[in-house]
Amino acid sequence: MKPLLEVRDLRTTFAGNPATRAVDGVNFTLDVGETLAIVGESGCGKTVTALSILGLIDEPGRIEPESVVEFGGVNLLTLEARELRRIRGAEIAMVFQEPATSLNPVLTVETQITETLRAHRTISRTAARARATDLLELVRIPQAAERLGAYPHELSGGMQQRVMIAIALSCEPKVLIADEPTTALDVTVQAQILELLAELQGRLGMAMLLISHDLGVVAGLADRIAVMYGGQIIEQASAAAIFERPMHPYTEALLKAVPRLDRPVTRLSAIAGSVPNAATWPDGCRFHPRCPHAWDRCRTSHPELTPTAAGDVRCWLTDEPHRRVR
Amino acid sequence: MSRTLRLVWQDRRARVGLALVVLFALLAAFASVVASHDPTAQLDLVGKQYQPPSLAHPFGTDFYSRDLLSRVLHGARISLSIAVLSVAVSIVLGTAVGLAAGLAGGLVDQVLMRGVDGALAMPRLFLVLVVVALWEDIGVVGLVLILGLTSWFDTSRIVRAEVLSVKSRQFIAAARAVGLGLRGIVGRHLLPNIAGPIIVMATLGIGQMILLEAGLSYLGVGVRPPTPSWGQIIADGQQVLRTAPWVALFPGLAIVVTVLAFSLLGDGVRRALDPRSQ
Amino acid sequence: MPRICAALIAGVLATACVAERIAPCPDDWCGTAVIATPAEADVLFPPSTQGDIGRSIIDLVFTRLADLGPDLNTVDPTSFEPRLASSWTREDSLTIVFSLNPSARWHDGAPVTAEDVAFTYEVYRDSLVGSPARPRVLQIAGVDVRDPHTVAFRFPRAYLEQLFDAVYHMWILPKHLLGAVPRGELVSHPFGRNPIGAGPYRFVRWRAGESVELVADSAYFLARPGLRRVIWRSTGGDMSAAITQLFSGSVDVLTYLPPEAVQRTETSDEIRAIAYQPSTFYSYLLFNFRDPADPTRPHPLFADRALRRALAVAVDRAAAVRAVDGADGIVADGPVSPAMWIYGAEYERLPYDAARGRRELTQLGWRDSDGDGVLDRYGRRLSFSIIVPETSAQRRRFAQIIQEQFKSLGVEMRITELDFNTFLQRAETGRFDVFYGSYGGDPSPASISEVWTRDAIGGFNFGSYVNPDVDHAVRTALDARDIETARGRWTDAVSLINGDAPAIWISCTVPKAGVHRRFENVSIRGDNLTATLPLWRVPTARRLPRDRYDN
Amino acid sequence: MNGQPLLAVDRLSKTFRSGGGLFGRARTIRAVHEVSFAIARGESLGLVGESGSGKTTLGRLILRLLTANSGTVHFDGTDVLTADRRTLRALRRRMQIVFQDSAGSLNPRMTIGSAVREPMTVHRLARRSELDTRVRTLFGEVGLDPILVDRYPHELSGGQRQRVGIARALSVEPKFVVLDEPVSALDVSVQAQVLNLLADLRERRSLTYLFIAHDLAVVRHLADRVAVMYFGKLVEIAPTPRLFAAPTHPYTTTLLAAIPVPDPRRARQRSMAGEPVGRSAGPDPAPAEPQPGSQPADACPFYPRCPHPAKDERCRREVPLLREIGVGRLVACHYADPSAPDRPPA
Amino acid sequence: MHRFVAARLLQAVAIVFLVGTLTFLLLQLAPGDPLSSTSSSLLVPRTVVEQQRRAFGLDRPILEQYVRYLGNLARGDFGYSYREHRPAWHAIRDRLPNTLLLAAAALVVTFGLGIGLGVAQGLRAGSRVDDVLSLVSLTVYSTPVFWLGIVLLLLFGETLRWLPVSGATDPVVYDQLSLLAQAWDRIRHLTLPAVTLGAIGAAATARFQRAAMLDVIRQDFIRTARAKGLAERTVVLRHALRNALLPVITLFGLAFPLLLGGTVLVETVFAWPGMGKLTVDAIHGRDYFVVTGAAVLAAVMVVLGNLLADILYRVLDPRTREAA
Repeated sequence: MKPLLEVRDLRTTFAGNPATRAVDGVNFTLDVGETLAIVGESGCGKTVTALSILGLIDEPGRIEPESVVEFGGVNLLTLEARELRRIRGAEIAMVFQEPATSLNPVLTVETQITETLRAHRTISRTAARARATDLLELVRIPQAAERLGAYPHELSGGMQQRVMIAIALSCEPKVLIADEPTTALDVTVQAQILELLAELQGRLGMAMLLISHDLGVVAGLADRIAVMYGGQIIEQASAAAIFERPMHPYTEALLKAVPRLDRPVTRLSAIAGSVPNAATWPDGCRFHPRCPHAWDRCRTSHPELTPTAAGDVRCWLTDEPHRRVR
Repeated sequence: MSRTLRLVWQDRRARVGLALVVLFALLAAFASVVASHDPTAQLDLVGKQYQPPSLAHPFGTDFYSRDLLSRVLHGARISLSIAVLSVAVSIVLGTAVGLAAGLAGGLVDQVLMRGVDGALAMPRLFLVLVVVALWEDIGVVGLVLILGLTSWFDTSRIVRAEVLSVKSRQFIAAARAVGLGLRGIVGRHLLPNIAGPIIVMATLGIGQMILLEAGLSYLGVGVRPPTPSWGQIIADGQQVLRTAPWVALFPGLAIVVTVLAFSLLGDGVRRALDPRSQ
Repeated sequence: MPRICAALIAGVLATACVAERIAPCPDDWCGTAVIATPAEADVLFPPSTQGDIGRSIIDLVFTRLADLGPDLNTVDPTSFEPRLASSWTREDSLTIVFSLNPSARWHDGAPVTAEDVAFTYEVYRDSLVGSPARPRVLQIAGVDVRDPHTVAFRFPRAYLEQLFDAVYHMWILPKHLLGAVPRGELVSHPFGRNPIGAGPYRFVRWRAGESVELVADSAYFLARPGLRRVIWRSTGGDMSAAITQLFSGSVDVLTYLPPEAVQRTETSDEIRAIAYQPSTFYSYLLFNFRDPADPTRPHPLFADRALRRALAVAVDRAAAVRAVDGADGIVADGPVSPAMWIYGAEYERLPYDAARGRRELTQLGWRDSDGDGVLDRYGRRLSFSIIVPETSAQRRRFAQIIQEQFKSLGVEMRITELDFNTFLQRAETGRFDVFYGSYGGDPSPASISEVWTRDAIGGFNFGSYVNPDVDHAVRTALDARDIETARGRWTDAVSLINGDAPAIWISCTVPKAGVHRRFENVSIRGDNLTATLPLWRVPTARRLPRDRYDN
Repeated sequence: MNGQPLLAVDRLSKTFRSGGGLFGRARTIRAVHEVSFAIARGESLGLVGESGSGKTTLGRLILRLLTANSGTVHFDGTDVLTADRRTLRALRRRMQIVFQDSAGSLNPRMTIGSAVREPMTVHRLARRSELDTRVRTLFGEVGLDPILVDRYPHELSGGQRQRVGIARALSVEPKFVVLDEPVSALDVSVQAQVLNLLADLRERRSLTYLFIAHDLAVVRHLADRVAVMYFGKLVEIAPTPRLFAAPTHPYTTTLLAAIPVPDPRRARQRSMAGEPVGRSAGPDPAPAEPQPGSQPADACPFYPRCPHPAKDERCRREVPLLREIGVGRLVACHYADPSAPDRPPA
Repeated sequence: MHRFVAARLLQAVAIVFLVGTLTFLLLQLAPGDPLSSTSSSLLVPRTVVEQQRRAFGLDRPILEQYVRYLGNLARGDFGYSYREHRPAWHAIRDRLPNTLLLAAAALVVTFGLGIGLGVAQGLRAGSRVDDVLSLVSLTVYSTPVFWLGIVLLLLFGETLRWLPVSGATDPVVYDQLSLLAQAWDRIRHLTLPAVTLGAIGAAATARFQRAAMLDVIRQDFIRTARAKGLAERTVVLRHALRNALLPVITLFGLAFPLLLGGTVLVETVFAWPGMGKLTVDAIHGRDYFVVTGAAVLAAVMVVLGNLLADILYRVLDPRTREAA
């Protein structure tokens, strides 16, 4: 069966001096009802990947012409603006990181929900209003009818994010892209939102692309996980495999660096150096300056994402496993 | 700061502005060398009244048979000095008041800012006009002082806002935490971080001041003759716009180009300081 | 959007049509004059009105007992023209009796009576009203009502200009409208902005800051005015804007044309320049005889008669006048204006002789010892300042030219342009070296006594000039009973003044107004733009649309 | 170590006024309300709370970067809040702070070398000739390449900037450092570096820490004891292992339960097991500003969200006070179980 | 909201009082007085002047005059115009409507043109059109307002003769016209001064609006709007413009003093019978109470403008509304 959404060779660059290749050849697929998590640290290109899918890259950014985002057999990147708009919000919806800034401060919750409905469906004002109330109830906002008249600043951060989710769900999309949906929220709220997302996805049967920097956040939700580093996917596998047997040294180090409640207090194993800059990706393997296993080959030649039994990995260690330092 | 300068220089429009400003400043500074005539010399009252532009007098001559090119060049000196000096006065005052209000806060802030509100409620031209028109023979120094003393209100407001914003930033708290005193915080941390907006205000303010001085001269209360300021030359040419348009044309163009240059430069500096506003 | 455009265009066309619908003027009595003025009238209450504009309006709305003839002769009784008074007789050397025209009516229909004349006299002499004409009116001892149409003026002494003083300074006011108003409130009474007179034109409206409109009084008891309407339109102080409007045809008359614009009329099909004949003005650089820093002491420079004379002869006034006033410029030759009947008499004048001036300065010990280009003597530089009113373009120009002339002589004259009020205040308090004055309006030589005598100190003798011989000559001239004696005394006085050089007289050039060529029978009397305006008319063939508007 | 604590905070309160001018009406917000605790020499106290709980304000109050409304702070026996200028200056040599926002806490117009040098100049800690050496030494100590001294903050990465902040705080050789969310803005890989660095420094220099964080997992690595703040008040203080093993206050429980575990099996297990992940139908935690009038002043602040089975009318009418329920354990809940076993950490 | 308005009104009264006092003192401290020379010639003898000075109380101490003036002002009496020989309020009243008309028309030009241009530029930032428009607006912004007026006057008034160049009405025909034609006459007279006065403001507004638009267009919620699949028109008009107008509203408050200052020059160029010209004439003529009255009224207009801007801001920006 063909996947619901397929991203092939996605490259997004930003003009400037020097130009930056924020996303540099990303491939993945998303099946119906599946949750794929893209995980990575700041500047790895995960958000730009999400935005590129719906062509939401602004000047001076540019999606390279050979990139393909196939949805329902159509390459979204070659669609006319009007046709693309029919997909946005209706077939593929998005939830963003900062609900406080992602909602228009001068419009009421009702306007912001119903305008999506009215943009994609032929629906009367009253019906749209009723549907908006239903949606607010769906995302568990108490006194939904009253909240319709509220402005975003009158809601707490968690409520705002629920409104964002309600907007995203208004046209029952096939794909929900959630870009760091809980990063700006407190932990207790984060837990609620994550639970809500999980529940809604199950109920509505939509596929979800979950983007996060936090392995803990995706652990409970994702079926598959893609780890990004330096604008590329460096490892992709089922959630269980990633957490149990990380293949890429970066994934491995990342898991060790997270302080965890479920493990005894030990010294954290840090990754040396700092996150690379999109303007100046290192030559060879992009992780090599921070990699404890790196040897000459890593410095000079760039590894490809290679399928293995457990998943795909972009590392020369798959060729020469003996090089792994113990 | 050097980064800012580099950014300003990379901005094409700011570069044009800067070049023009420097050019006018040089012309003003060396007016007596560049100009072929004494700006007040009446060359030939009967034979050379209102000569249209020619090789001998590229900008023509005026009623008194004076060489207009020389007058415009010397006018640059007067107009620019008045503008620069009065802006200096207003910036110093505005910064002082803005700092005081922003740092002290509370009642001091309230009183100062309500006073500034009051002053801003009075059209600036009106305020200057009352003072300049009524006081006899105030001279260039007086004019500079009056222009400066009546134009610092905006500056003080903006400086106050900047102070409040910088004051709340963590590096100020950090400086306090390491035991730095008020003077050190203002001098080392606050001022360097609000210098940018102040420079922008000063640059744009010079242009506006040139316009204000010209407006006053047009109303007959600016610089008094025979001292040639641009506004005053225009006011002179005002009488003969139809028959000898060049008298008012060239100083007018000089004003437009100069103010434009300062605006381009000011905008450039602003862009350099705030890359978001590209 | 297109619908809105269409509606807009339709509306514009409709209104344009309305605007062009002109009512024919009744009786073929047409003509509208739009007069451009730089400023606005102050008030239209004759005893208080001071500006030229206000005076030009009240001269049409109100009327005097009699008026001067076109030559402005103030001493020849035959040159006076009847107005409200149809005739007058001299009963004795101290009394003149006027017979009022019985058909004279106020614009509200009430007849003009002798009571009105007596009332007017009382108003003008009342200190609560504070009329500028009051000192002149005080020359009259009293006004007696003989009968409703006869009124007698009594004088305390016999002198030549009794008739002039009796008729010229007062426009007759309606007692039946103003008699009950307390004197102190007359000036601010609404009448001053809505006047009712007995003159050739009725007041219609005053749009503040914009225009004053008069319409001819069809019941005027003398000859019917030639133009139906007169409108004063304020064009602001911007001379070039006013000139633009004149030449673009939106106004008919501009009260003053600078020489550049006069030149332009020569090639214009629409506008011509009409001179104010004869001129009642002269301008002068007045020396201060007192030290501005300490008025009890003489002025360090100008107390010296020889220095004043040296400076006076050194100024090439002819060249300056030519440059400023154009080819028609007239150099003033003493404290007299061309309108005065003594103008051009055989009084002494100082010649122009720059070499002589230079020589005299050297003889007085002024040398440039430090080579700074300015003469000096005993460590004092020959440097002084002149105060000039910024409102007068003409005086500003003269000052700058004379400054350059002095400069070539080694004399430094700094120009201080002042706001008019400040200028006047500095003059009144003697805080100046040189004052650039202008005197005018009054065609009588009696005005000399108001500036150049000891009695005028504290008045208009700002420079504190005193010469007992001048005072004596002026006194005898004022008291003279025949024209020849008076002329002789005035000539003596002017000669003495000229010899002392208390001032450098500059220009008494005849000013010119710009007037549309369609008006016929146009002349302008030196003392008032509108004195002869009732005679102007527009020939049928040359009427413009605005001439046909009825009111 | 003598018996006296290094830092003693007693009934410290801070109210903010917002809005209002000469004529307007001001609103007041209680940010910190009657907070008392002490930190022993060499101890590291973790202070945990969600946004708006007042934890950052509390940190600033202790250093007198903000003026408290009431209460006292004693540092090594010296009253901080009433100290005169000289004493305060001397205190600031011994108490330092590292901020969360490493970009904002460094003057963008100053090189990082001068930023580290400045405190030493202010306190005249070194001769001019020695300054450079000392800056380099400090750089080395916090793991910064001394080559970077002449760089500006914007030229560095977040982790490097945070090291500069630490170097600056250490430059005056303090005894006590407030760490105000020092790693929350950092990437995971860098966060671990900085946490390790802070642990090393504490050991090497025998520092006392007040470690402020919103992330309990992070606190666990660096704190001997943990204090939990909610709504301007302390709701629980306990030694770290015991707090994690057996939280007593329902808020602490909620907080612990909400922390995502980077392990798919456990994560699923937890949500299946119906642990109190926070009722998704329940309202969000109170916003940063208490809504005036939305809550009676004499109620337990956690009452509206409290999942405790025993919660009742008393919680609505009576504010629970912090009370001792075990050795070194204090809790502000009417129904916290004092007999909860002190289990060793899992 | 009521409380807010009340507080602001109180503040406004204080500001107006401040301006009145400042003007009064400035005028009193200046040399000369209204009667030292009410005329353009030297005809009034000094004894007469002294007498009138006493009659008007100008010989009294400044403080006494000030207190009396305040007392009168509180009763709505603006004092006496020495030049027009009538209550100063009447002199002002006759000109006020003209200035309000001019200011209103100029405001329409300022904000209509300015916002339109600014939005257009903001949406095409960096394009050639944007560059050219930026330069044009900057040039207009750098032009002395009176100079611009003169240029327009020469071009449209004299050379092309399309529009009248002086006054607010055509005094020759105005009173004979139908109401509609009178309105048309007024519009024709209003055009040049309003465009002159408005053009400078429009240039400033366009620059401001462009920046505001650029700022908003980068915001997250614009990305949200696009991600919802809204039409570009909706994104720009409903989402971007409504937010980008907010900073411009502040400009609306600031525009008033600028505008009133500009009226002084523009009214002089076009002989517009308004307060600006009255004020200049009154300053030169030492017509104290007219100057003070005009200053007080100008201040009233400015504070009302600010108040209006603030209220507008509160209406348009829900964030600034008081929490219910």
